[in-house]
Amino acid sequence: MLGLSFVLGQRHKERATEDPYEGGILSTGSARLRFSSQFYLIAMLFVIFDVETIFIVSWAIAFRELGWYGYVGVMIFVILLFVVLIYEWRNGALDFGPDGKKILKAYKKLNQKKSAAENIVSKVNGASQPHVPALKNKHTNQSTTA
Amino acid sequence: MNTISVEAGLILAGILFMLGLISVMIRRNIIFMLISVEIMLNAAGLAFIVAGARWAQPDGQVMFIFILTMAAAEVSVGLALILQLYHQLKTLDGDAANKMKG
Amino acid sequence: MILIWFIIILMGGGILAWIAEQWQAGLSRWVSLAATLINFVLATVLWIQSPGQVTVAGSSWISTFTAQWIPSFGVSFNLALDGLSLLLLLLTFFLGLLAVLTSWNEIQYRCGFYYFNLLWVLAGITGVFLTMDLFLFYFFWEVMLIPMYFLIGIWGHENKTYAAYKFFIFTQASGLLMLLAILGLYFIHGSNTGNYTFSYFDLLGTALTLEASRLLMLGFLAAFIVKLPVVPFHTWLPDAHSQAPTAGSLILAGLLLKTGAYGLIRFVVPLFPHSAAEIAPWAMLFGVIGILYGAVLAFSQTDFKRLVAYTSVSHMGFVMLGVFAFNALAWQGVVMQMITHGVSTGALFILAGTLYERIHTRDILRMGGFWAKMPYMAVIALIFAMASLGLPGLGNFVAEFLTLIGSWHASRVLTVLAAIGLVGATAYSLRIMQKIFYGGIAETHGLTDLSRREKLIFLPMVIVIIWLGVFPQPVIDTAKQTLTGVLEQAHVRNASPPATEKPILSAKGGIHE
Amino acid sequence: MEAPIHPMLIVAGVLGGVMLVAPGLIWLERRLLALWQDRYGPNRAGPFGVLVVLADTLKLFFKEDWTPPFADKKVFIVAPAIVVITALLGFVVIPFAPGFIVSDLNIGILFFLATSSMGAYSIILGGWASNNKYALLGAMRGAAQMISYEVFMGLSMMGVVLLTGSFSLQTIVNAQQDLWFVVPQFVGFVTFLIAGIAETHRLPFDIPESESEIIAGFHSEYSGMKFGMFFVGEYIGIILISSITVCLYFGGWLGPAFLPPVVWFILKTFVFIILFILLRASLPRPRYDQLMDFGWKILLPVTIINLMITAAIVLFNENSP
Amino acid sequence: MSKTDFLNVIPLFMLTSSAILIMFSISVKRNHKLIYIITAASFVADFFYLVMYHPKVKWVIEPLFIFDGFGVFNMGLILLTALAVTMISYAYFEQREERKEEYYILLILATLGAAVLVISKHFVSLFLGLEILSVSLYAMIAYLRRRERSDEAGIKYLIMAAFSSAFILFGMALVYAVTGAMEFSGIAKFLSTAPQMPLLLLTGFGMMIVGVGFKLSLVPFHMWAADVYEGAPAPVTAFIATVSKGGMMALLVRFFNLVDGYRYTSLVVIFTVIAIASMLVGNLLALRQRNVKRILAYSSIAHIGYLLVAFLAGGAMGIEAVSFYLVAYFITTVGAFGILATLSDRDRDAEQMEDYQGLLWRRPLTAAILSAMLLSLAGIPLTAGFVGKFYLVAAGVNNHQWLLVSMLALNSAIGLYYYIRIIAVMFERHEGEEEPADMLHPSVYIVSGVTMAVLVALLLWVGVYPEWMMDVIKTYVNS
Repeated sequence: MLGLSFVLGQRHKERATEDPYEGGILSTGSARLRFSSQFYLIAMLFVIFDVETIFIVSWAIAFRELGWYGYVGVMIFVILLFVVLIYEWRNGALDFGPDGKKILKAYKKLNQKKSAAENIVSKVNGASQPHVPALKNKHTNQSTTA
Repeated sequence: MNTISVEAGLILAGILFMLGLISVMIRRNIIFMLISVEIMLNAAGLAFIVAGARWAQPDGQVMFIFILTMAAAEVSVGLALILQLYHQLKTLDGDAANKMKG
Repeated sequence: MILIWFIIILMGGGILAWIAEQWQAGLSRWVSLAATLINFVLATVLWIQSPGQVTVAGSSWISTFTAQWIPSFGVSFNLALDGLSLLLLLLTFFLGLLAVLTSWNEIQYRCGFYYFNLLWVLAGITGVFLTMDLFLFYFFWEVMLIPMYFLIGIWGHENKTYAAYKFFIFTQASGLLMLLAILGLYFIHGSNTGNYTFSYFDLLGTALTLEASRLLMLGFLAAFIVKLPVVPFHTWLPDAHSQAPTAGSLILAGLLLKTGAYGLIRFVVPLFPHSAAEIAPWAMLFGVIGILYGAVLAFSQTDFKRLVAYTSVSHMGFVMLGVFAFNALAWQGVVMQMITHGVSTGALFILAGTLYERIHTRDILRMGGFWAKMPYMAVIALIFAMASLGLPGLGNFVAEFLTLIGSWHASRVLTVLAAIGLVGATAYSLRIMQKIFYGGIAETHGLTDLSRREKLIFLPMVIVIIWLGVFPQPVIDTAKQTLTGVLEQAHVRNASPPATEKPILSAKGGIHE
Repeated sequence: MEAPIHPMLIVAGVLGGVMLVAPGLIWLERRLLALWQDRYGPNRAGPFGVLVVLADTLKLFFKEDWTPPFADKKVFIVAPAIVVITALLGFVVIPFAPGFIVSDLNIGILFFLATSSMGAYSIILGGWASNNKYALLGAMRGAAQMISYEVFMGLSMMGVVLLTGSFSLQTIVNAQQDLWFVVPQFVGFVTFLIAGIAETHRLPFDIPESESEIIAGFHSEYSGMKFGMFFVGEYIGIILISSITVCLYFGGWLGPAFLPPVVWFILKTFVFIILFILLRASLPRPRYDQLMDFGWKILLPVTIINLMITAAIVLFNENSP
Repeated sequence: MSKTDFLNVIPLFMLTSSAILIMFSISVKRNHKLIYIITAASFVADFFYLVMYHPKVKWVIEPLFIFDGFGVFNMGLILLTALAVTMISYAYFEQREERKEEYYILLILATLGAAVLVISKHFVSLFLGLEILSVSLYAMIAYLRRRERSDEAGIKYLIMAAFSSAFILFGMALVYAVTGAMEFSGIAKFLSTAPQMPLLLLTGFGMMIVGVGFKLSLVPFHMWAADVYEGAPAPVTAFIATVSKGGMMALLVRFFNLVDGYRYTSLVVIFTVIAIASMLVGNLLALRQRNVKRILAYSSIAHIGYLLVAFLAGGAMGIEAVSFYLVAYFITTVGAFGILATLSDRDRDAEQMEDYQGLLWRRPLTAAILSAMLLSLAGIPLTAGFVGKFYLVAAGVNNHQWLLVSMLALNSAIGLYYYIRIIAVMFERHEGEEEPADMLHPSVYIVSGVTMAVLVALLLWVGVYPEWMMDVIKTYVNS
């Protein structure tokens, strides 16, 4: 209670020097932008694991009374947690940020296909354009890492 | 601290529950509907704790932890679904999700 | 044992016919012909052998068959044959045979499945006529519906889907009421005696309070009068009959309607004699209304099959009238009516079918003067039209006459009114002849007279209808035992007052207590 | 146990102490950073530049209190308050000395966890309300980081709870008479410290506000005292984490009797505060995804394994003698 | 935990561990066929264990579970149904999602939830079972990510199910607050000593009924059913219609019988009204649908209404009737949706009436099976549905519930119309192109085909010779 009133008082001081029309950093455009769904995933992970800690916490406080019986139970629970963790790991839920190697691999695959197709086309046309794929390559690499 | 009477606790839980109920009914944004449902669940959890306190048993709290877990799982799935739906509909308006009728 | 074979042959024949069509087109016809023929022969043999037994006093049952089915419900596979059933079975197989023959060329589409349905309808009807277990009765009652539904719904005429629905829902809904009534009877009997059974013989003696008896009887009655049909519940019939393929109409008119009449005689009266007697005047009234209404509407139809359908309504009015007149004479008339109507109306439907095959219309306004082109057909049509109007010397006359004599004892006014119906019958029968075979020649393109197969169909029908008109005694004798037995029983039980002291459905508990 | 001091006094003492120490830390940090980086740091105002803090504070107070017109005003104002309030609330359960505690809750650790996770709100609300792309990005990162490390933080503390069987910090400190828990719970200590740094989003884990990537992250739009609140809040957070660490693993106020318990406590805490500053001075900032990977793939399993092994040992010791 | 305890819960463990095994195997490598086999094998093994180990012994694990005949019977039923659903899922998912493996985890977990539900005797286990079931179902319903309707259905089901869970929970809390017991037997004990039902307790029961009504999609809590049925993938729809509802129904029967709710007129009246409304509304709404899935949805509302008739009859006969009807209904529903699933293609399920036009001539066997299923739903003799309905009516008549029974009869008549309509569409003459080539190798469909054949054989067997099934039910349920 005291802490709260103390902080409230401080906020009152802030308002003493209010002056709305000046200064600051100019913001450009709307900031209501869409961000990676990866953040949602983290939120879900947190929700799941944080709730699971509740169980561990409630076990921790009474684990002496529960003894080995409870230990085995929690062990099973923890093993389940690990299974889930491994599962998520393998499924890429824990890959935060882009994985350069994967993108490169996928891109190469794509490129091979494309170049193969282009080779056919060029053979048909009787003219080869070897530099074009390389240029494209550079360009897209930039865009994926950016 | 004074002990709170069972009736008061239940009434509080009931009010929370009703609030959740009403807002599920009137909200159109799916996320808000989800939140309202969570409120209802938590109201039920509160009622359990009050009931457990009345009988001086830990059962109520145990139940509350389970409810919490379940609510968490529900939110996770719910968020994922909402995200998917948003990708397809580009809106969170519950009324937009009306492809099925009859 | 022979009884179960009747059913097995038909059902097995149906399946075989379906399969046979996969091997070779057209084979299914022969299979089903064989199946119906075997049954017909078997039934005839049984009939020829049986008169001696029938006249023996005591048991009226010629043959029985019992097997366990669902013992925990008290359901058994219980078949029994008496004179009444035997007659109806003969009719069934006779018409079944003809149905197969009439379909010979008419049905070109999915023959295998068609004959499967046809034979299963027959099997269902056979089962209905034979079974002495109420559960089994309901079971067969349903079995005959579904294939009939398909017959109408797939091979019918332009408005078939609607007609098929209507037929199915009317009969099914009323059937469910009967199921409820059966169950009610079952539980009341069970709680009274501790013996939970669906056996007809056991249930016959159930002591019922007046109210319960009324309610339960209404349940049974609902199913039967819809099937029969009695006037307010007849609306499915004109649609179903006119939209069904020829064989379908034949079976509908010739056989399905009879199951309703059979049910009245076999179940309603014996099980609830008191309530049946109570309701008799009303039932007779409705019968008469049916006679008149059917006749009037038949007269005003332009669709040939629809016309014949309404004549069925009219004829079945006589059945209703006769059954509730409660005397042996009327009942004999009813049995005769069932058989002669089956033959005569069946023949008219087949006629309609053969005409439709030739000129692709059923509208009698577009017909006329066909006598010149098709003398054979015209003669046959004349015979059955006369039969339909009740010309003496043909089967229907005997039937209607007996019925009217019988009902005279019960109600004179109604009998007179019913007799007026006969005048109506004359009018519409002559109208058939007038419009189709006399008068100005209409659209004669492609008219040919009856083929050999068609003659083969009509010939036995003509023989039968004349035979029934001239010498109906064997038929009457066959059923006599059963009918008098039922009536006596009913009178005996009516004499003793119903068990009023027991409150309705008082018995608590069920099977497990 | 000493004679109980009036709770209000304790509250006042803690609040005053913390609020005084926090700005002091700013100065301390600057000086120390300068020391380690071979430069002067603040040295003009007052002796060793001590008064620079005062000057800074005055400047913040007198600076224009600017609320961006495009921002969500209410939230924008509330956000910085939250960070200070929650951080201060954390001190409620810290025992500075026997009896010198605002409230000896029996769920002290849980209370601490609860308040510290509330801190995530200030970041996310602040970042959201600023309506600025960088701020939003920073907020999202900050929130992700904080909630992720929240999980491990709670789990790593459970080792201590297993050893003592209590959530009360006072009980925990008392249980360390013989042996500081840093010895049996070294893994727990390390993971807790890492999680703690991440919780306060200090360098090297200052992803939410990394200047070089997203200007200043979630508080890009803040200025004046509102910025000051964030700033101060961060330092209060450092003190809080340090004191909790001390309580959990380094015996709290316990120490040879030649100094009063409070002094021991403050000394130990300062060691950790200096450690924080040292870390800032010496470590580079990891990439965001590296940070998250580290948390989920290494810290989480390690904390859980630590927990299970601890429990097994405790149970074994209980049952065997 | 004693050895017997352990032996008894092995079926639950087996399900759990197979779910974990699948997760592992996905982590190693995604292999649809392997995972499918694991799933099917675990269901089969579980079922056989259940049959072998639980002849008729009753075993109680305090305070959560009770392994009595009724529970074991329902569990076995659920396992077999889940097996059938698995069987029809393979072909269905093989042609659709790129990530189809997780579906089986969810399927197993949902089955686990239902299995827990039917053996629970405590609010906690009830709640856990219910939620495991529901949460798995959310994801299963929305499993086809490409389909908007699937997501929509998932969201709707989620909101509705959470909503109903909240009701159930609040109701439970109130019951707990009044009685001080979360065990069914404890509540029953309280009720048997209490002179009359306290208002708060009645409120609690009322809220639980609301929740249960949602889960069972009873009128007036049925709004979600049609949309969810339509949006969910066909096998999942089959699962919702059978396992999910069946589990809840079994629980309802157990709870109501234990606390002897029949004593309270208010409760009985509430259920009677609900039953009648469900029958009527379900059937009437089904009449105007053009979408087969929606028709089946509304029909399932009506069917649960029918079930309530026997449920209200109570007593041994009522329970037997409910069990029998569940068996018949499960067979039929899984069969119908199985056909629907086999007919569906990559982009959409075969749910419009037009998809069935002339089916009999295109695929006679498929059409014949579907007809059999529909006839069974309509309660036509020779099928399991008939005997089931007969049993229901018998139970109702036995208990003199004439109103309910006559409503049942009336509604069966209404129901006929729409079942027959689907059949009629199948029998329509089909002109136009022949069946398009299947996208997958025909061998994929073998399993589905065999399952369908088995189901239809069961349907007929139970329909023609119900004695065996009745014996089984009696030995289990009355033990």
